[in-house]
Amino acid sequence: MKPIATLHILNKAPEHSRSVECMRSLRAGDALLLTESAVLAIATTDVHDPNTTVYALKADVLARGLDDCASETHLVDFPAMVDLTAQAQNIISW
Amino acid sequence: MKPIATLHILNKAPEHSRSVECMRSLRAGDALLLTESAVLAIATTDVHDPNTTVYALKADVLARGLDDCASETHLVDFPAMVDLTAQAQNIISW
Amino acid sequence: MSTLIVIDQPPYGTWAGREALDMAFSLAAFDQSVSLLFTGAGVNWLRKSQKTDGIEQKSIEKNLSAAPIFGVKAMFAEASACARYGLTIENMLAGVAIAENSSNLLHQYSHTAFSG
Amino acid sequence: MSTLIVIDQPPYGTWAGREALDMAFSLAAFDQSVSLLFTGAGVNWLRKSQKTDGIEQKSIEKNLSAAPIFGVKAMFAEASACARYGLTIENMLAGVAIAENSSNLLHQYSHTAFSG
Amino acid sequence: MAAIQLQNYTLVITGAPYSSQAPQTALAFARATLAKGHRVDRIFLYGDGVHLASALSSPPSDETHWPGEWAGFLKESGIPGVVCIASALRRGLVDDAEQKRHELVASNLLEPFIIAGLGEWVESTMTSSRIIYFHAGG
Amino acid sequence: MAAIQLQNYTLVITGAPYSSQAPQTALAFARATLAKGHRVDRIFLYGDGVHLASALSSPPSDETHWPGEWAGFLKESGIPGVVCIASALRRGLVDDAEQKRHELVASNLLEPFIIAGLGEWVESTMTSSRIIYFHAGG
Repeated sequence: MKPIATLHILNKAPEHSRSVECMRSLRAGDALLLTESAVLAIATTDVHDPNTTVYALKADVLARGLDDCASETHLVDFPAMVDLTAQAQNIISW
Repeated sequence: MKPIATLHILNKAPEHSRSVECMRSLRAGDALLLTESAVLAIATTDVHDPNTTVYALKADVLARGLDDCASETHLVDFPAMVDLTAQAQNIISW
Repeated sequence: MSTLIVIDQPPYGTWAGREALDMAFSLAAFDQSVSLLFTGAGVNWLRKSQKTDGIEQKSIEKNLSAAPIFGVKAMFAEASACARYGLTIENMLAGVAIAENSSNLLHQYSHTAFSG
Repeated sequence: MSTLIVIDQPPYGTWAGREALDMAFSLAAFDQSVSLLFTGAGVNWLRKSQKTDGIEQKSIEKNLSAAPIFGVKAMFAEASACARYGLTIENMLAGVAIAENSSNLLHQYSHTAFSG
Repeated sequence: MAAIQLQNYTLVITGAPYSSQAPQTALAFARATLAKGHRVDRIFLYGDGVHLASALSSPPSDETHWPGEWAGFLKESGIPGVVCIASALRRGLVDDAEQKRHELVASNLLEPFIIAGLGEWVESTMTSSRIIYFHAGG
Repeated sequence: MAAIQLQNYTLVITGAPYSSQAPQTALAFARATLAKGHRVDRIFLYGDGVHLASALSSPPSDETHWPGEWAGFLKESGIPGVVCIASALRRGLVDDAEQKRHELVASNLLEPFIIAGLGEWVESTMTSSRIIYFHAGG
């Protein structure tokens, strides 16, 4: 795993204003973890910042029928989510 | 009072995705009533559709310190809000 | 009175869509005219193969597929929201009509309701 | 640990901002380093002359003005949100610093929290 | 000013007190409706709105007690306050009958609110000339 | 794979069950945290999250009973589940002591949850190496 400066945990749909703020706050070296409704972002055509690694919670991706869209996203389970939070220097839960 | 085809009652801040949908749905002959957090729209520079009469609930405008911004908005109290709902053909509570 | 129930909230992350469906099915059970409109993130209720075991919630897919049987008159999905979320005829539940202009639709019903 | 409490929800329409302030004041009461950032619709908490009698809620204006006395280190308001809502030095509570780039700010604190 | 036809209203509240402003806006609206001579057929609490019917809400003494205010208004006016049973059971709002049925340690439904099904809302769509929804804002 | 330093976590839940997914996500995360050998100092319920501690929640039998699942996990693991008193009192969540103090008809706090002040959360900011928030989505 690459070191993570700030891990951004986002659980809101792309329409949500806090989701927009989160996307704006990403910096090189940060990582983005999509959970709950936020996994819908992988179905949109929104451009992802190539400097940020994007993870998505597998259970939430499956629940929304999005397994086919997840090619550029790293699917993680809860143990891997714990690893991300343990390893990140800072965490923001949006 | 002019006849109202559809009265749109909006209680969400301008950032909210449902607020955006509401604004898109306005038609000539409709009226828009801003309540609660939606009265913040009168402080923004967002352009208002000149075909729609905009009302705002006075108690909510005062609570947010916006009485000075309300020049193009008809401030209404609750009895006037009741009149609007009694008179409109249809009502959508966003 | 003909009712349009609007679902604009995403599936599973909130209960609003579920409770909107209950409203629609209740109207239908009492033989009242009711249709459903999915807009915004709400169109994601309509995607095929929702596998919800991992989040311990019941999939809503079966209920939606059964909506016509329960007497729901029509299900509409807003075109622009479908495009945004990559929803096409192929990956969407059957029986959904695409609404090019949801504003037109809103003005055709005497009663419009969101669940929350 | 230095904490940044972020308020992005509008005043009075939801309780989230109020409960975020309680978090900030609690940290300050225990002599912990805490600052407040107002962004999005949340900047409207900072407008002068909030007259809340008509909605039967307590005005938050006094509490915010007293924040430095209670030990809150700094209050920031995001510049673009202030511009959007027409907030200027004239119509804003005293003691608020304008943050040109709230993303920079977020990365300066070891702990960031929203209230909901 | 043109005469306004008298209407009969149903008010549906889906936003919770102390989380949204919905119960407050709805109460001021309900009072104005009666003052204007209209009729209110019923109040229907749905989704998170069911928390308005809690008998255990204890806000600080300098804040308005919204469940109490609403209960007082319903008693004075004789308007039925109906709580959706499906929303209520999930969220922990129960009357004595539901307490027994589900073998719970207590009941917490505030009088004069009553628990009933979505059928009451369906009836409103058939008989009320106006249905106004008070959702959570944000 | 590099070794990961063991952490001690506080989980703050602000989203209600049957309204948000927050309690479900938080529970799966809490279980994985322990499985990975980390410590969980406490669970803190704030805002609408306090409804997770309701003893009266009765979801349909084919839906997960989130308050029950959480209570079971807390009992097994011995992790304290703390409910913010200010959030709880406004929203109608009370233990026996608060019932007496406020002269209420019942109490409805689910064991082993306990009611305490924001000071518990402040303590977490001082002593836990990780604080993760589980908010309502949308």
